[in-house]
Amino acid sequence: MSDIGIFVSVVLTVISAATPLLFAATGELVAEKSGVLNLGVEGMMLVGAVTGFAVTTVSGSATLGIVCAALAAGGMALLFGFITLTLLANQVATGLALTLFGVGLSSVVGQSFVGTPVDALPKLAVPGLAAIPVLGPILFEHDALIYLSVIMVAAVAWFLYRTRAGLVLRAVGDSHEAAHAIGHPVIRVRYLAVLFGGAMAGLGGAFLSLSYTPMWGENMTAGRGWIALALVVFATWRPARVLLGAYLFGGVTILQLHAQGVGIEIPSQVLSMLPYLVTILVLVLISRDQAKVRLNAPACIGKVFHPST
Amino acid sequence: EELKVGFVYVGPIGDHGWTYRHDIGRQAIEKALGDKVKTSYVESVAEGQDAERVIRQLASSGHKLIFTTSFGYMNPTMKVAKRFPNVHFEHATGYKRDKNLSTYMARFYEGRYVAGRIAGAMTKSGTIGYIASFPIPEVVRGINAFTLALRSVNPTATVKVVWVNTWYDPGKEGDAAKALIDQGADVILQHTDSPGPLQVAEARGVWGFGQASDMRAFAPKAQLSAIIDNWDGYYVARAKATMDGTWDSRDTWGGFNTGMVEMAPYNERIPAEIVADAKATVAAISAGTLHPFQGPIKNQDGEVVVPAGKALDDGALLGMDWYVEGVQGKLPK
Amino acid sequence: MLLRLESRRAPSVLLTWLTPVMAIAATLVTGAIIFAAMGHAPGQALYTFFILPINSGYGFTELLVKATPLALIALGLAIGFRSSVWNIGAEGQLTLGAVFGGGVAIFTHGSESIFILPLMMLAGVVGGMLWGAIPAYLKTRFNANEILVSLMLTYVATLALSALVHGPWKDPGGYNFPESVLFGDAALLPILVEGTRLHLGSLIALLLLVAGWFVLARTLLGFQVRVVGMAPMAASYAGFQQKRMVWIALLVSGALAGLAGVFEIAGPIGQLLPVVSPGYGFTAIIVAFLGRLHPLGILIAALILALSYLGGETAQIEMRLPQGITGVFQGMILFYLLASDVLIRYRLRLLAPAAESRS
Amino acid sequence: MTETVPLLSMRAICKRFPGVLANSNVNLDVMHGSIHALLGENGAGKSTLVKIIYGVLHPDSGEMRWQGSPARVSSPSDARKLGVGMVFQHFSLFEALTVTENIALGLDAAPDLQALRTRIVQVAEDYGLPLDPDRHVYTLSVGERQRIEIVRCLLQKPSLLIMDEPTSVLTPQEAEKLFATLRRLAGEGCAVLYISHKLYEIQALCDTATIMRGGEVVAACDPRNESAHSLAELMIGEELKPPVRRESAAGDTVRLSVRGLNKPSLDQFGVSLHDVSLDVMAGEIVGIAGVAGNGQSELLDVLSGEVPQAEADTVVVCGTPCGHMSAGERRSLSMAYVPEERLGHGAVPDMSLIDNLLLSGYRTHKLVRNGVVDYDGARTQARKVVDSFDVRTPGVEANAGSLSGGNLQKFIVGREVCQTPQVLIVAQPTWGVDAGAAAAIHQALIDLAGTGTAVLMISQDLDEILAISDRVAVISAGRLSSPRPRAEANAGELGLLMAGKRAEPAAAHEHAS
Ligand SMILES: Nc1ncnc2c1ncn2[C@@H]1O[C@H](COP(=O)(O)OP(=O)(O)OP(=O)(O)O)[C@@H](O)[C@H]1O
Ligand SMILES: Nc1ncnc2c1ncn2[C@@H]1O[C@H](COP(=O)(O)OP(=O)(O)OP(=O)(O)O)[C@@H](O)[C@H]1O
Ligand SMILES: [Mg+2]
Ligand SMILES: [Mg+2]
Repeated sequence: MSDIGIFVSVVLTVISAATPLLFAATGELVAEKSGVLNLGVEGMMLVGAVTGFAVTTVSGSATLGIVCAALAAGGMALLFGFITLTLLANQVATGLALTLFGVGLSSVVGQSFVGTPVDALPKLAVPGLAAIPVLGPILFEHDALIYLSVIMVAAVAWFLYRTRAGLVLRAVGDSHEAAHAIGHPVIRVRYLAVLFGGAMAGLGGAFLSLSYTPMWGENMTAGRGWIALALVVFATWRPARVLLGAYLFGGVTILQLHAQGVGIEIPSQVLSMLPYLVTILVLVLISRDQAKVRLNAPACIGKVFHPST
Repeated sequence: EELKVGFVYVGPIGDHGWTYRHDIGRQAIEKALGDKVKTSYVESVAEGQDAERVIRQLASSGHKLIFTTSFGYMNPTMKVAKRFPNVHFEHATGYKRDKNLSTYMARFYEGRYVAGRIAGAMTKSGTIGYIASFPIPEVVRGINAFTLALRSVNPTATVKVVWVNTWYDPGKEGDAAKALIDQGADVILQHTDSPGPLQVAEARGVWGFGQASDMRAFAPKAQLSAIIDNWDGYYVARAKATMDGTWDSRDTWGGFNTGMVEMAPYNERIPAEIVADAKATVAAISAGTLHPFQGPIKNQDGEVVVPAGKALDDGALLGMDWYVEGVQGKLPK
Repeated sequence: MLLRLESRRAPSVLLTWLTPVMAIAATLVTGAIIFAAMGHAPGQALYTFFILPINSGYGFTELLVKATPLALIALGLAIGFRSSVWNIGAEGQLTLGAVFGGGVAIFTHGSESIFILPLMMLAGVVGGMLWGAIPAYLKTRFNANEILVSLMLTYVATLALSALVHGPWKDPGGYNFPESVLFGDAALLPILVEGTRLHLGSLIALLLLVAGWFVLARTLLGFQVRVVGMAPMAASYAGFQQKRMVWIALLVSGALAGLAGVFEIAGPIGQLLPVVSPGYGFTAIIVAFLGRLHPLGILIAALILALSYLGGETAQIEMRLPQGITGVFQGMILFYLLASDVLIRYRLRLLAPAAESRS
Repeated sequence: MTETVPLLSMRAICKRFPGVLANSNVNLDVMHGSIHALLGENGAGKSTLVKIIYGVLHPDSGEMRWQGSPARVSSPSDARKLGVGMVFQHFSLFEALTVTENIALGLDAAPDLQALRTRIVQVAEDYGLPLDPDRHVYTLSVGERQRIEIVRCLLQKPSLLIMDEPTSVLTPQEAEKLFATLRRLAGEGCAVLYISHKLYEIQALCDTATIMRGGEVVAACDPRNESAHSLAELMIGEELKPPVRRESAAGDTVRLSVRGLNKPSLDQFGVSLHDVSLDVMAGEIVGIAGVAGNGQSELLDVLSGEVPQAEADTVVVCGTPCGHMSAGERRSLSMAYVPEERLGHGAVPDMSLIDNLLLSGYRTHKLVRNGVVDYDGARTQARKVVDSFDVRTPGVEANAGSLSGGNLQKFIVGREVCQTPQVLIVAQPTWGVDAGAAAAIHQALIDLAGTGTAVLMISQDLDEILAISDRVAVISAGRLSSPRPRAEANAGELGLLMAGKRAEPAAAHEHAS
């Protein structure tokens, strides 16, 4: 392969490695921005992955599969919302329990789909643009979910910072008491944000089982839900930085595999540590502006809200 | 009275790899012996403190034959075996035995040797990508057997190894395959559990081999063959032996000759003479006329480690921790 | 009909004790329904899940063995969570504790000195603290979020342990398999009950829970922890330094997680493996919150969680339930337990829709 | 529309919280264009009533009529639709958002932010309430925050404006400006429902007053025909004892000394302190008047030790240079401190009074031995504070957050006073506290000074400053004027100084003090 060809290919690999993280982290970002910390991302992704796969194989329609993945993971989020928002349970513990639950549920549902193949999502080349050398394949020749992941980041950024509903959502995350006092429906906003987070985690899962590695295997997320959670913190709750973080993490992961391939003499375990170490390093660099962090971190995150009326 | 047989699995049955194949073996027992047996299993048992408890629980709840199917269960199995002298234990991949504790393992490297013969003939770039899990002797043995066969066909071909430090992460395994293909590999071999790498090979139009199962469904064009783990025969035999009282403690290391290792049907795009060569290789290994680790074998520094006329014995194979010539990169130590 | 929660003036003491019972009752009822729907006799199934694992003396000691690391880690985490320090990397701290403690055992292998075991514990504590100190330093010095740093360090610790056990620390007589030597007797925790795996670590953990209760409830440090967590401004008013609290929280939770790591390898495992914990560091987070960040609550929660794992294994063996079902079941227990807490602080009121609309 | 139909009438409103009947059969009529005062002690139920009007709380029973017809207000946005605007007692602001965003959130049909921005600047200018629409709230002082709330209401052009203790953070001049605004609004037909504990304000501004006690309406009157004293007695239902002044007991030992304190601001929105110097003698009360945002909080940070300084001798307590010491260490020098924010700063809301006593008192009362807390001792001390300061609480086990503002304030002041410090620094000791409690707190400060303690009080309530200080200084833009004896100080002039102006011919500023 030519050097350019390798470059393009590496970038494509990074993009697909980053996409599940991007979906899940963007969704979680919205939930956290509204003040809800849902640690059940891993579980929701798995439920999304298995649902997307099962529905696609049974119905033959990947679109239906993707929609159902989002709905199923959204259902998990609804369960989480009911327990934490309506019944006011601790969010951290409930989220972890949701992960246990999701891992189990997806494995039960997926039992009969192990070893079944499915067609990968088709690549949708943008006519004309995809023919541009280098940039064409990097930007304009992906499957629908990859386009969607980037669009969702932009849409979430637009929503949060350019729309009134987004403003309300940020307000609810900043001070639920104040939002309640001036008449914004705190709990309803949070339900919606949590549902969105769940649906996005579901899309991330569906991407895994329908595009990244079109198959179902138990626990196939292999910890990506946790990385997505970390990316939200890493991004200091800003959508564009989630994009940066997901691609950075994906990039370092892929580069360490390449480094092994060219025979760099560093133990593979040390190379495997790199994505984590680089994330910490970059976090340290960007955390020093405390005011910025404070401006973006949702002040009410994880706090229980009960309006007295 | 029915015989209760217990299994301890290291992963979920749904991994479509190692554990999946053991569970098929378990089902084979039920199929073969019907209502004379009852099998139980526990999935995803961590190799730490949980293993001993689970094994012991199986032993104390009337299971007379217990298979523990991961290397990390060796010492817990050993401990429980001492406590339950009337229960038969079977530990996969380990080396510690006792009166009531057998070990068993398959010579998967034989399959990898056959894969090497095919890859050597099929590669155009002369670069093979090898996705490896952890640097344990089993994996190193596979890399070496493969490389020896590869270079017996294609003396200048080399093997690039990428360690992913996991047995099972479809995405990451696939990414490793992509990296290797980007670096020029046109045949991919994996020693990890998921079909991820094979799917990448399919998408990228290079060759690959299935792992543990026939994974043709995932890569109908790309899968040259697959090295299949087949525990059925062994499991049924050991269950029968327990029933009729002929069970003994032994070390089984079965290869093609016992059916523990099988090659999946060869891809029809492989030229006939290459298929013929592969089949002949299987036959020769089976018959004992060909030993994959037959000298002369050079290590990476070009030193002859096994002189001509000699073959590595099982002891040396068991603890293998060096690369043969033709493998790129250093083995992590 | 509409469900409304109305806050109580003070948390109900009665319900503090009653709600877990109610949650368990709800679990039993739902569980019975699920099992019946799956074609199992519900009574038998629930017996298998909850009683069978512990109906023998041995089973009961196994419950304690399983609960030990959970309780120990959760105790440390609770101190942090009370002061709003979000250490979610206890798994990594446990792993590093095992590395340090295991290192001592490996390097002293062959010696019968009685100092080995204490030294291992000390090393494990140091290792866990070291791993906790990194997020503490980055937090206090660079304001780096401890959630992310401690989580990322978990992966690093796991890989480090893996590298050691696959490399220099593998048993020289072990055919290059990734396992350390089996520790000598001097590096193993004494067994408390002959014929079981109940080890001294469980007793130490119990003592530490008592000590933890004392520190949290009776000492100035415990008071400071609570103030910092509840009202940071008030803490600075009182002259309690937040940074110091961050350090204390991460060092203490790191130390206890590290100790738990040593207890695992010097207790039930007896050697170093590439992975020493099936996620105790994460499960302990649930334990900490389920136990309401209180040492006694943590003890109970650790036992409940441990039982749910044991029950899952038994259910797989006896009823052939796939592990997934037990995960679902476990999730359900936790949901009930967590959700039922609401009754402690709030009372439920059913409102007729008419009453609602009139307001 | 006839003037005889009230704009708003509340009939038989009842609202029960667990354990309290916050409103019991409350009737209230507010007429078009009137400025209507709602008076009552802390906890009387005023905020509850107005929150019901605004739709934040829902009454258990009772009826609300708007211009004669029954109205259903189930949310603030319903209330806004009717034309009700409200400024909350506790700000309803979002720290991480800008002023414009904050205001947009309180408007139901918010124009786009750019247009809103222009209108904010306009209205702010129109009513003399300067606001930078692009600043983030967390960079703003308390006074500025209050302005946001007011501007937010004004933008809605309400026909009923509710103000729950709006002036507690304004200078007299600002308050006067607000009154002018309110009068103008009233002139335009807008009714104002006004809650305040500052009785002279009520007299100057309001034309009707409704007085509540224990959740019930107990009286109605025309405040212009009453004296502050008689209003206070209507409120508390018994005789008000004004603080007993004593002759200045100032000795000649300097207990607290600040020398040449310069403190550059840490962020662009903070206030830098310039060359602040001050001595407080044993036995005297020095009052520092100043508006939020002029460096008082920075000065308090330095004095209290919450933000220690590099140089030790910028602050000297009882002869010991302690600029570098933490708040805790300074307490060991016999210094005590009451911060301006009660909840979350001076006290931990979710902890009992016993724990809150420990918070600042464990050193002085020696309640920790070998790291172990003597909770019995703490309980005894807390009881002592509760008893001697007449703190109304079910018991010392009650959480601080469950006390009403005035009672919690009495507890906090009492907690510090009971440590008999040599130096006491108090900030805004009677913010939002009713007249009875305020008098009690003032008396406590006077008595403490009488025992030889140096008391430094920072407040923006000039009446308070003039009522109990021996010497008075003004802080403005980070500079401290030199203190002068109270006899030489006058409210109008001080007010101007506080606003940062040199004495220009003051717009005749009147209020009874
Ligand atoms: N959300 C609530 N939950 C429980 N009790 C409450 C709540 N809000 C108010 N109360 C109680 O209702 C009573 C009236 O409180 P309210 O806030 O109306 O008093 P207020 O007159 O505004 O006092 P202040 O002058 O201090 O502002 C008090 O006893 C208070 O404790
Ligand atoms: N959610 C709540 N639960 C219980 N009590 C509450 C709640 N919110 C407010 N209160 C109580 O209501 C009372 C009055 O509340 P409010 O917020 O009006 O304070 P306040 O008495 O006016 O004090 P301040 O002078 O500080 O404004 C206080 O006693 C407070 O503890
Ligand atoms: Mg009030
Ligand atoms: Mg008040």
